Amino acid sequence: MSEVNSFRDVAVVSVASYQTKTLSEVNEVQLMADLISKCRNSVGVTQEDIGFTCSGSSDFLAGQAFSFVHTLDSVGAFPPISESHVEMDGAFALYEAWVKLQIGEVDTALVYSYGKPSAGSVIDVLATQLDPYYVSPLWPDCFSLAALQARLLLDNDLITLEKMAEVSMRSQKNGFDNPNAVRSSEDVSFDDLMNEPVTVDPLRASDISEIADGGCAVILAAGDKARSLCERPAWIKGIDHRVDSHTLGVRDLTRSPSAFLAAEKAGVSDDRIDLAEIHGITSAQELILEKEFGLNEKTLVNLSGGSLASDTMMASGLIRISEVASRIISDEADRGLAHATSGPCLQQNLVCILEGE
Amino acid sequence: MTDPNSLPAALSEKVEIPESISGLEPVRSVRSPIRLVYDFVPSPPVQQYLRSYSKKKILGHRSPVDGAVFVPPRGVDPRHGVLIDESVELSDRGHVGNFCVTHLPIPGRDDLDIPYVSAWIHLDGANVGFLGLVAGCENDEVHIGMRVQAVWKEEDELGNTAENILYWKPTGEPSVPVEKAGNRAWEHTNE
Amino acid sequence: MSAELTAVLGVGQTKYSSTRGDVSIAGLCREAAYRALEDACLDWKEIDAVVIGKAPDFFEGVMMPELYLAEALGAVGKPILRVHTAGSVGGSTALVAASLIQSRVHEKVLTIGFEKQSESNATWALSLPQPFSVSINAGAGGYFSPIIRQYMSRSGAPDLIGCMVAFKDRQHALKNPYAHLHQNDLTFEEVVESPMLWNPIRYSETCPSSDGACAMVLGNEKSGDKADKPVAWIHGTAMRSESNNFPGRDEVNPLASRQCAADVFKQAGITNPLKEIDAVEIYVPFSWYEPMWLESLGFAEVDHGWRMVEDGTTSLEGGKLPVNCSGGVLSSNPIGASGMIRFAEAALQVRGMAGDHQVDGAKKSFGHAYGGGAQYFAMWIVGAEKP
Amino acid sequence: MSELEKPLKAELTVEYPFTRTTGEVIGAFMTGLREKRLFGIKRPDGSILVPPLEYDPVTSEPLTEMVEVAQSGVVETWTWVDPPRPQSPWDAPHALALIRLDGSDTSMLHAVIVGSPLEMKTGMRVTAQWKEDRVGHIADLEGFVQEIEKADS
Repeated sequence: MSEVNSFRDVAVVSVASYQTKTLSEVNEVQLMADLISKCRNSVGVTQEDIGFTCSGSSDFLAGQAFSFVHTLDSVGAFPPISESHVEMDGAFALYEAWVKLQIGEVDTALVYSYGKPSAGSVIDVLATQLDPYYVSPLWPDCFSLAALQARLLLDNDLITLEKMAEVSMRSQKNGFDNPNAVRSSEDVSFDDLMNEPVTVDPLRASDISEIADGGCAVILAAGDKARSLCERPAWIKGIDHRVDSHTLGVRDLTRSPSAFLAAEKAGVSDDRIDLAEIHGITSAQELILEKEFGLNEKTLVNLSGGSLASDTMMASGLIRISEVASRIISDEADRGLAHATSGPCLQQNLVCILEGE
Repeated sequence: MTDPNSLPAALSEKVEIPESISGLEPVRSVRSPIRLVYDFVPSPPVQQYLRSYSKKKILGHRSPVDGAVFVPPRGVDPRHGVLIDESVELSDRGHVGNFCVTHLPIPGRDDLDIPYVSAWIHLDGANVGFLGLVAGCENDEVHIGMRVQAVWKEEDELGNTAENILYWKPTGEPSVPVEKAGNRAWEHTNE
Repeated sequence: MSAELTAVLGVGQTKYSSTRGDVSIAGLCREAAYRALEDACLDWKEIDAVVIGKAPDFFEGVMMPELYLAEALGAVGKPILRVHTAGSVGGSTALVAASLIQSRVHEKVLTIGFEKQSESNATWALSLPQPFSVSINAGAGGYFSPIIRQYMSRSGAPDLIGCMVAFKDRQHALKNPYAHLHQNDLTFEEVVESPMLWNPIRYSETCPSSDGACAMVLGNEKSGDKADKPVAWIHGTAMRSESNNFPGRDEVNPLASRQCAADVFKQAGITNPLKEIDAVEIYVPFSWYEPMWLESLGFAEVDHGWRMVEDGTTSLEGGKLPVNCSGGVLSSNPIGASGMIRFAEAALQVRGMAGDHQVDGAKKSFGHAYGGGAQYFAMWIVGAEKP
Repeated sequence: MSELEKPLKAELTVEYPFTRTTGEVIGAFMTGLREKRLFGIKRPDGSILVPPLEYDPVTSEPLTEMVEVAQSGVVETWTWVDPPRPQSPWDAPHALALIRLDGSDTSMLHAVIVGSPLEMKTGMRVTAQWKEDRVGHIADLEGFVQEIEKADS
């Protein structure tokens, strides 16, 4: 997006999310029905009040073609709804909904996404995402690719194992107060983390995100509608996403140009950032992202524990947005950055800047 | 309209194949098999539904909104997006809401004689249909509204699966009128 | 605040065929993309964003292929979105691309739908057996045949209407060099005598399985005004979805279809579709869906759509409302692209660029796609003039 | 928990024997693998991309000039895969690395076949090791081995 200020004011007015190691009491449809109901009820709207609905999920993750068709049940799509679906993280569904609201014909949107990686081997599933001729047939897993990236950073003295451990510690301690954090600890120590054995060289277990099942629902509203639904809406001041080349050997893996560009276009540098929720699958990726976003010690990063604490493929990005939004809605913060990523080694990135009034 | 046989200008430059391989039979395709294994764990209401089959019972789910009964249970009412937790036991009799005569083999179902009839079975007490095989009569006797009942496997072969019902056979009862068969029944009761 | 006027600046397609054995997935997509760019007289640098659509990733076994395709489609450093709304995806993808311009977020967007079905077997991909359940549903034909039976019974349509549609669309395909099926010697008798697959659906009344890609370049009002070639102006866009298998659902004429059509015609200021629309591209994977959708969309009265087939109204040869002049889905079906082909063909008609299958003087045309269990709908109306 | 109460569970296997047509450029690289040769493709700035793409990975412009590159190069970064992934070409633990071949300006992903991670080092020189039976597939290349070991053998 070019001139941020010329856009219609759109805000997150309601969020609901849930993550757990293994979803067993309910299936994805029931989970989403529950989250979507909570999300709508908390601002007193029904599906008939919603102008546009957009969701994100993956057939490959679910092991079923057209899996999102079943999940439409959770919305209650009768009478029929104006609706679309992206085979992407829910953060990109939110982007599509934001675009729809910009046209000005509808004032509210429901966004949701979910994933149940516990049903299969997510790291094998993710290998099918890679170049189908040269890379996918070698079945590299996403953490191995992220390890290649981490070693480049370490070899070039751009990060240290100590810095990585600090990121892991931050995640585990911050996650302690978050019921959705699967891996968290009140009293984990720096030494514990430094002494952890290497699992995917040079990464230790805590440097790698904890894979979790879950989902997230968000309601967006424009202008006065947002003000009428929510005392303190979390206004989207800027939102942008960009993609880098897929070919790892071509990229400078110590950087994420698309993350930098998305943040710049979303207006990250216009004002201070109180808090940030960033989406990486390793501690090293969080360090790359902090640098690309220009964050400093004044910004509280991943108060939820972040995706290291609970990583739900297809929902982690939308959950980052909901975490920032809920802290603005509850007046704990004024301005925050939320980030979503997709593809190997931070290939595709979305940045959303949210602000309270 | 552009000519599909001439490449777009940008793609018309020929690829220079290195001399060392230019005279050889080129590789044109690669094989890359994919095998992914998932744990299929039915949701709790479906678990209950499948278990009830071993007792030759069919469970439905009743919507808290208007009492509509869904089979198999979906855990939610798809019209309203609300959770359902009330189970109801349904009859193993119903009618054919609609059907298809298929002349193609189905992967993994070598046991089916071709052509076979699959039908949307609307159980007595349910408000939507579910798919079942209709047999025990000539294919051309099957019609919308035909009354059918389940033919179950032998007691000692029963498991926790919908496959306990071998097929649905005609009961010989008078047919349900077409305008009240299948989904149309609901519109009717709501009039 | 109103939507930015949006135009189709360029269209590109590949020759649809059962196997495009000479190209990679990227190569297939690039062929369509370059044709669209060349038609729009633009290059990659001038494109702001890319929107890709395709049906299930299982078809090619590449999960979220937009990631691998980013650099093949000029998207590096730009936004790229990936849409999936079942069979309607090609249409929905075009609508998402249009929304990026209508919202003034971007000025020029490349959108592409593709499928390379020859890499695997579509029937397998669509009928993965589910544990614990009875495996008797033989794909899409098995699903739609009862609905067609219901239409036949309630409309009283003669049995051979489906064959007439199939024959007409295959004749239309002969005039479209991009169509997959070019059955020069096909006779109506052969259509009728072709084997029954899912009674009442004959083999000849089903769509082929194709490799192919279709791309469009969409632009804002300024770029539409500046274009050297004629453009197609968007007059209306609409998407609707509804749940499946609930009590009282009208499966023959789903409410989502009716509401979607009502919305798009209202936006375009059209009150009499039959009179005001000159060419129609609707998603007809099984021949009987032509009369069924004509009724649902409001081109025909309920239960009378088949008469338009019978009396030749929907034929390019002198019909009042030529339907699927391109040969339709019945003649070319790269699933992820099939919906976009309908939208692109509608645009070609009002640009006067449809070649031998051009409807003379077409000013307004209608593009349509549907998917799932007839649950997902995407529609647009395009015109030669600005709305 | 009694047998009756255990949740019902089944394995769902999604399995496809994909056959991918390659187009000319990828096909030529695969043909090269079959013939124990490695090819790249020239970008407009003269740099060489290995493995070759039909298009420039940044500008998307078509690339057409294929060139042969060396079979030895440098490990730019690596990790250790243990246990090996079930469907990968490797049965034993191995390194996965980005390798920049001599004459190439980009690196390619493949395995380095060594006995333990202690033998791996960023910057080490490696050379291609070929399979006996080659069909024109990325796995015709068994992987890379330390260059010095090859010289010894």
